[in-house]
Amino acid sequence: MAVSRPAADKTGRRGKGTVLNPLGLPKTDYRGRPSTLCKGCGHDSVSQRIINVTWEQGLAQHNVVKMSGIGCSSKTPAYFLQGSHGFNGLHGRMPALSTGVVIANRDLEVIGISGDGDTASIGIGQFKHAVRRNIPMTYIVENNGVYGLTKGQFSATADTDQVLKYQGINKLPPLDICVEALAANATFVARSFAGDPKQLEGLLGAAFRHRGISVIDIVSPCVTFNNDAWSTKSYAWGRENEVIINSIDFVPEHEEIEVSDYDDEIEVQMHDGSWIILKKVGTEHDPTSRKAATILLEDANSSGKFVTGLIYIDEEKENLIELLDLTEEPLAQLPAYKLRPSSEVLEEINKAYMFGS
Amino acid sequence: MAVSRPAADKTGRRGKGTVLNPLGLPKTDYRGRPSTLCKGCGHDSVSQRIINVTWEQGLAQHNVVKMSGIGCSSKTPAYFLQGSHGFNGLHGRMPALSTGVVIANRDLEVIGISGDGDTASIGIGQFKHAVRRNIPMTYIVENNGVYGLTKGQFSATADTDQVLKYQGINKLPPLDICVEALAANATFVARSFAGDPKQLEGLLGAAFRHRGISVIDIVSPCVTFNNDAWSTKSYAWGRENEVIINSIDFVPEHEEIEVSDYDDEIEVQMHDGSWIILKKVGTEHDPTSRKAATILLEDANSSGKFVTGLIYIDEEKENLIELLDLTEEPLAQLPAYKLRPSSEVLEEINKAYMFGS
Amino acid sequence: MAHLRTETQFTAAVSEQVINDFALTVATANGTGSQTSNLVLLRTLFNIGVPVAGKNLFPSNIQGLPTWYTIRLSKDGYLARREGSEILICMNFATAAEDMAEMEEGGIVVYDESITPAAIKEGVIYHALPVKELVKPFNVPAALRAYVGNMAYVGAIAWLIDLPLDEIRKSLSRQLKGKEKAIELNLGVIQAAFEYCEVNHVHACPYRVRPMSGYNEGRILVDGNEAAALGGVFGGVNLVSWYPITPSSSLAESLAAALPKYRMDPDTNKPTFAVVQAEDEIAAVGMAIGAGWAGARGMTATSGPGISLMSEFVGLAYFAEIPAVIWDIQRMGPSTGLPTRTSQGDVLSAYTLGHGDTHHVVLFPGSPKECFEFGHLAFEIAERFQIPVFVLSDLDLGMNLWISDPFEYPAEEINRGKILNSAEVDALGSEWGRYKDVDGDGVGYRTVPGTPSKWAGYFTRGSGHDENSRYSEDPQVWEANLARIRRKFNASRDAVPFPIIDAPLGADIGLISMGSNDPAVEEARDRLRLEGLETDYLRIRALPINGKVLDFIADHTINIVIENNADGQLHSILSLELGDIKSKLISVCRCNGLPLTARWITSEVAGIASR
Amino acid sequence: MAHLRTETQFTAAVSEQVINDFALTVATANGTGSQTSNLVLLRTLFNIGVPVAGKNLFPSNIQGLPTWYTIRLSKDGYLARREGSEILICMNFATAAEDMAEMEEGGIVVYDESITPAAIKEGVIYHALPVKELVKPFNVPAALRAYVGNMAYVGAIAWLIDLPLDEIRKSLSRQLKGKEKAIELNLGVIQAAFEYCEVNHVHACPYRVRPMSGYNEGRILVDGNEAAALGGVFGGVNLVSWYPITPSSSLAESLAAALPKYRMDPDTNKPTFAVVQAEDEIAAVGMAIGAGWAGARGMTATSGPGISLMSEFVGLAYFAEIPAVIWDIQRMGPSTGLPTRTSQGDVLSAYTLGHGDTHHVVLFPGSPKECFEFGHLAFEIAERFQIPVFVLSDLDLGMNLWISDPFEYPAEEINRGKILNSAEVDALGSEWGRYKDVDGDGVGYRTVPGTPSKWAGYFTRGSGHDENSRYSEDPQVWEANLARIRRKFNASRDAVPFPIIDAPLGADIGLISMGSNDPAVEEARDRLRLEGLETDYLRIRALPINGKVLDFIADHTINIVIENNADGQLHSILSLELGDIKSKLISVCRCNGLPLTARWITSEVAGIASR
Ligand SMILES: Cc1ncc(C[n+]2csc(CCOP(=O)(O)OP(=O)(O)O)c2C)c(N)n1
Ligand SMILES: Cc1ncc(C[n+]2csc(CCOP(=O)(O)OP(=O)(O)O)c2C)c(N)n1
Ligand code: SF4
Ligand code: SF4
Ligand SMILES: [Mg+2]
Ligand SMILES: [Mg+2]
Repeated sequence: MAVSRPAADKTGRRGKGTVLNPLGLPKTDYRGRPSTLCKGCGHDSVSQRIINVTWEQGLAQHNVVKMSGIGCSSKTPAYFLQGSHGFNGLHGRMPALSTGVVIANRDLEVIGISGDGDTASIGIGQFKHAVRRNIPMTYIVENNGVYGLTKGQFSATADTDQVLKYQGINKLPPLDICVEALAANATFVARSFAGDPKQLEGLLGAAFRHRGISVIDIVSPCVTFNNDAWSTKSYAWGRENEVIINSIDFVPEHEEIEVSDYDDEIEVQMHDGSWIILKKVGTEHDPTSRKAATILLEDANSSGKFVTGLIYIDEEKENLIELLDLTEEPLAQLPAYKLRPSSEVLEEINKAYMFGS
Repeated sequence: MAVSRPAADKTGRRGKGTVLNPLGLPKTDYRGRPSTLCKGCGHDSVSQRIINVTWEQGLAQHNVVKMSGIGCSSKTPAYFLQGSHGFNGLHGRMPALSTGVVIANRDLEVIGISGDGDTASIGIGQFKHAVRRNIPMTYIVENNGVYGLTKGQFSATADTDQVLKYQGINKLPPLDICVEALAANATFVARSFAGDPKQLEGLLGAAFRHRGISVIDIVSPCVTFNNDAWSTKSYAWGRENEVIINSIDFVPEHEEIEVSDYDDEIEVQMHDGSWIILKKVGTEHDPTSRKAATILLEDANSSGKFVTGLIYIDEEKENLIELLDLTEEPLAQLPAYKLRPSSEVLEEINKAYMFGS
Repeated sequence: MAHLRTETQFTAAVSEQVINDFALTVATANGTGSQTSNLVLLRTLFNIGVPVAGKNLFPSNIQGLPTWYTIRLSKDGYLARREGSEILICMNFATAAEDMAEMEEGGIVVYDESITPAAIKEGVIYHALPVKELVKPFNVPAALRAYVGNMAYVGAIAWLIDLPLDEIRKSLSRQLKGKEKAIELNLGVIQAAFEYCEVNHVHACPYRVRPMSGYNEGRILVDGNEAAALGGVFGGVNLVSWYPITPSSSLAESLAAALPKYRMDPDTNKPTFAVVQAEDEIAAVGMAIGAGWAGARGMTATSGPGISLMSEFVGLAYFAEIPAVIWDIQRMGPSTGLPTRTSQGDVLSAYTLGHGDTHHVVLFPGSPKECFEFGHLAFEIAERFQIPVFVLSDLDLGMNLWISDPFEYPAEEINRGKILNSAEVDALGSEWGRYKDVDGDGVGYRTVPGTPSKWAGYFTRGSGHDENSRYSEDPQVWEANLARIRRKFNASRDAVPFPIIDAPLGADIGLISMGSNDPAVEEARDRLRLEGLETDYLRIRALPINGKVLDFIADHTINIVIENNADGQLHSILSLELGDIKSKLISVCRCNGLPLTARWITSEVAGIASR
Repeated sequence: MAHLRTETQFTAAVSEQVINDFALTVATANGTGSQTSNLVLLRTLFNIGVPVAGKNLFPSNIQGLPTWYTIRLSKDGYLARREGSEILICMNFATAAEDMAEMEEGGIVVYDESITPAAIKEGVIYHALPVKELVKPFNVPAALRAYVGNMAYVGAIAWLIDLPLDEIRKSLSRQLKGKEKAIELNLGVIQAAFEYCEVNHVHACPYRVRPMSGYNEGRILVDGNEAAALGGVFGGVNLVSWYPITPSSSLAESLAAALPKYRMDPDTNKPTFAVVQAEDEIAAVGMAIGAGWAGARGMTATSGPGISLMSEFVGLAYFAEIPAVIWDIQRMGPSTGLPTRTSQGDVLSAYTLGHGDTHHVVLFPGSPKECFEFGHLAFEIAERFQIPVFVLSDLDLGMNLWISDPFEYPAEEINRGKILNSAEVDALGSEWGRYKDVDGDGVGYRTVPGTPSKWAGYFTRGSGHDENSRYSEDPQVWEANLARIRRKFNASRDAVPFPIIDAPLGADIGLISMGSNDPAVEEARDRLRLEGLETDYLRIRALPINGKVLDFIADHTINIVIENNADGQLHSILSLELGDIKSKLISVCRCNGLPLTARWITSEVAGIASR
């Protein structure tokens, strides 16, 4: 389709062969410090996807904040976008910190990185409430079904009857990040796979443009503790079983889109005016229908299917900042006179409480 | 139908006109201390239902524990079953305490009382994980959409755009207790209404017999802070809008049940051998189907319907105690020799670490 | 209004009268709306110039349990809690017998006719009040009857102590925000009760009110939580993230009410603030910290249980050096304790909150005026030192109406502390390090997200880090970092509110206290003086302490630390700061859920002095 | 095995040799399996009778970051951490330069051939080891190569210091649980490396190992977490509810491994225990408390951040009086701090955890033997006093292998404390009150759910309650309750483990310390003695303290409190207990993430003594 072109094309090639993005920056500028994760860790490939997409979209790093909890996954913000502020917070508490950040500065693009333990175990409460508040941010769960950093215990997303080397068998049913998000009235729910770069980049591109909270549950294998082929969180299993429901192309605001309605496609206009074009793959799924999304996940889980793609999207719901109707100027940048009423006002207040009033 | 008789019949009338239950006790024995709640509070009527059902079923009070968090709702365990142990714990933390209790003594019937704030706000994390572990207990949410005890703030189950006297408008979407329970793989999900005694008693009767965790979301109006007719948590609204999907009759273990298959009924055999008979009302709903339950709730919520009854039940899933395969004797009652290995064993252990070993 | 006796009658009676110096207690059940009646009484007294204090003793419950409201009138301006009351209004059947039993000779009891006094006490005067009958003629809807009925005792009291009805009307219309119908209705009942007494009872009450001038002039009547909220408004708060808990809820709710009035953006008329009810206290403080990190002013308000839940996050803010303001309106702990009783039991918890070696700045407002002052000052300290700052108030100061000096407009401009803008950080380039101690005060320069500079970004973490906020497990780096934070903490000693010292003629005995104990301590000192015992007084307004406190302690033979908790927590903290002269510290404390009384302090101190 | 030199060669060399008294450090990257090699070395040394201690300095990371493992050999049994090593094994390119730079004259460096020494130091001997070549012939799968490669340095060390290969084989097969193929493979590499050195390097290493008798005899080699877990097994633990966190995870995981071995019900062969990985620390401690309330023995294990999260629940257990055991394997705080570095920074937090006035019993094990002992004793104390009991270990004691006296079988029978059975509670009937102080020790009698009696039921709450556990806001009731709890706390003083006192000839200076500092303190005392400075020593094993501690302090001119944290927390707590003699307390502490060294303590103490 005319509008859909590989993102790379959007970037110009100026002399010396280094590709530069719309901001005229080479991709290397979007790197972070060297990763200290295990070689092959899924989380590193997710970081790479984030580098690619932010670079291609030409996001200004100083307007991006990287938030995270605690875990191997939560370490990764140190490994991408060196030019952005990062906050490696507390285990399971990234959502509350992020909420404060977006309220302080509504212009910031918040990328939250969490793990399955960080989100589904200790963090499920804050996760649900951040989703419910529709915090404008991208909430990424690097889901490997284990606690990597503490050496391989089961997380709440581990499959029933899964076996781990040092932990034995997990008898409990998993919590499904996408189901949880949808239950809490999420406005953007996607599932992806660290082993599927193209699709993940498409989803990230859309997520960064979404009006509210974008939840992306990414199966991101832990090569050290949970990558045996029979584990649903392994590379092998993912490659074998991934069922792609749609793939995303992204059309920036300024470009013309000739609205076509091939029935293998869905166009969704994002709040910033840009469009995403969903190419349906395999199953018939309408990601703008809550019910369809609910049923899709219920069926996938009961049949053990690993569906990836954009599961649900709602661009209509206002995000928290809109609900709070905050003034356009970021609160963190307000001049002093907007922070303190005049002495006359205080006089009035005193009068109201004063003897003889 | 033959098997279905009003519970009261099961109780004998012996002289002096006082009705006695199977244990030969009058209902007054199942009372608690006088309630200090506001007159008309929905929570008091829930307490009365619990008194009725436990009395009718002849539960031995010393085998029942009443667990709760903090809130008006969580105060109620003081107002029923005076003969049982009660534990008014911490705000939002009743599930963890209950988990410890059932592990300590698997013979106990645990009745957990919580509020919508206690469960959906501060307590959503522990709630989800208790459900996921299928703790054998009855988990009752007395849902009034507000914080009663702290004087009428919005809880996480308050409706979007709901107005409260001192709080203004709630812009956030509600969390649905039943949806949350189902998402976390609950094995018994029901919704009821404090203004509908008969149905609630049927559900309680079944819940007490359920193998794992029985979640009952009860709309229980707060007459002081949230009982205006337009509030979905008010008596008036409940009476107006309740859509009963089924009503429950309960057949004790020992009684014969002539398995009939009127298609307006569903019989479910409980783990203890007893049967519940579900009379379908209005809508066609199969509570043994997860998918049906999921869709039922999704439709109800999107159309603002207040459906009550048994939404989902699964008697097959093992509860936490079974998963842990604990010895039959309650751990709290084990004799000392089962708590401490012999000195010979310690000798062996020392040897293993000893110099020269 | 014809109901007031003429001046001549007054003067005639004056001899045996007790003027503006007594207490009255109203006993009701909660949830009956008696609070309106009580506040009308309090405000009326305040407005005619009588120094008054009202203490509300209410249950942790919504409806039907006993509540006592005690109003103390003191022409001399002693406004601490006081034991016993000369006048008792018995509206609650449940506690009537006990309440009446406590009356002493010369006392006066007004009781609802439906209650028959268990025992008639010698020398106590009893007046029955037919509340039901008095209300009937006004045929009010059933729902409002109890509420309106409470106006009856207002009328009876007016008759008893000579409260001018026109002043009552004023207070009433203020209380009912000018709703004329309601005002007339309530006033009608008041008047009916007044007339009923006039007609049916012999007036033999020696306790009288007289309009007076002086004390109340130029002063305001307000509760500490409202004052604190206004302090936040003038402190430039941007985010109030909170979770409901008694007795702190009214602080956040006052902010939610005041901010839209005073803090809309003059340009866009849109909020320059957000008030977010979080899902719990962990999230509440987390949001405030997130906002502080991103350059806005975030605060939360809570009480004991919330403080416990906030420990981990406060430790992060301490170690990652992020500003935040945390109000703790103390209630009785441990655990859930007594949610509606006051205490100063969180001093040590707040001072050392969080695992590992931590110590925080803690402020102790002693009046509504200081609640307002610390309400904005806390933000200045938090941003200057890049720390979480605790403000410890309590239920007594927070939820009761106090007569206070008026709020003072902040003397200093708002100062956001060491924040580099893009030009500044560009100029420094790679020179800049988030945690470098450039100025020797231990406080580094920070940047906030959104600063357009490729140098501005840095990585914040609660784990070990070097001057450039890079992760580090290096032992030297760790020690140097802790040493700098300690430097910063010491630098804060002289930047927090100094103690208030009153040491006119250098007595041997020094009293040390904090917060809401102030009026009780001052009154106690006067009583001690009458007994010939001079005392000096130092009121601690902040931790960590500085030289002023040490000097005071050194200058006195005995220093007595007076606080409202079980363990003498402030005493402990001072002991640790002191070293040698510690032996001169003696702890005097108690903990029963009530504000301290001057009588108790008097006897304690007298006891020690006479050793 | 032909590889061992003959005795004659030994004696010949002895003169210039240093026997069983040196340290060697192995520098590798983590995640390469070097731990196996290191443990094999340590156990081999232990088994030939050499007193050894291994300290693992590892990063908070899974793979690829620097790790140092230092083994100290001390024929005299000094097993505290020591600075510097005579022998350095350089297997990590990343740190080679730095590591080598730290070697002092006489030192020996063995390095992987792939690393070329940055600088050759005068007087230091360098031996290259072609690890890759040595491993090649065994053609191991790529995944295992690094792991097996680490065996090469075992061989080199064996050659250097005369480690008997047959002893190494023993340790190896123990380590590899008898997996013959693996054992042969690894041993092959060890042998190859040994032979390579024999052939290609001149042996000039003065540091030698000699089998010795004495110290290790009758002793065990084990880490504190494993010992603590076994203590729990013999303490009758029924529920272990935990949440993973370094360095406490191995305690819970050891329990999960040990309980099925030793605690199956002899009648049904089913578990008499449950191990539950909770969703977080709040739930973990909550489950343990729930179990304790219902009459079972519940425990949890965590570290700093978990302690912060547990505050509210611990306050509930304190005030509702519910037994629970909480292990805190301390790591470096504040906040996330340094997860893989040791500290004693949670002493004050644990002692006073929770808002309001709270104080808890805290135990400080000083060896694996005491970890085992306190592992069961903690339950006895918790149930006797119906309280949460903290056991504070730390990363050094918990995760490193220590030589320890063997575990002692509990002298006392298991005692469940004051629990009434149905007969007993029936006999008392309405007489019984949950919180009545019948015995004067402040400890009431409790019933557990499931007790078949209509009298047994009662209502537990964290809010104010009377002797019959009914809700009460009555001030007197509240005060009486707190007073009883205080009585209980004081009663516990003489029921907790007494301090270990060594005061042979009544020196002027007393040293006071706790926990894992013990070996360093003892070594320091010997060093001081050599310098002519006698010291007495008291090792605190529990809070609250009792008369024994007070007497010791009174008996000494100076008492020096030695602890591994930044604020001198134990010193602070003692100060508060002391009053007057406080001035005799001087704090000596540091906090850099490493176990204290005897040299440092020596210089500190010497400094103070010479004032
Ligand atoms: C309060 C608290 N509890 C426990 C820990 C220890 N901890 C660190 S990371 C982690 C789990 C990480 O698992 P996950 O979120 O799945 O991240 P992963 O390492 O698998 O990417 C835990 C329990 C902590 N840092 N803080
Ligand atoms: C940690 C903590 N935070 C806050 C509170 C104050 N508090 C008591 S009850 C309550 C909410 C109760 O609401 P809900 O659970 O809906 O019960 P309801 O009173 O409506 O029945 C709150 C916030 C508390 N007790 N503990
Ligand atoms: S442990 Fe697992 S999650 Fe952590 S870095 Fe290694 S592979 Fe990734
Ligand atoms: S406030 Fe509401 S919830 Fe609480 S007791 Fe009253 S009616 Fe019930
Ligand atoms: Mg994970
Ligand atoms: Mg509620």
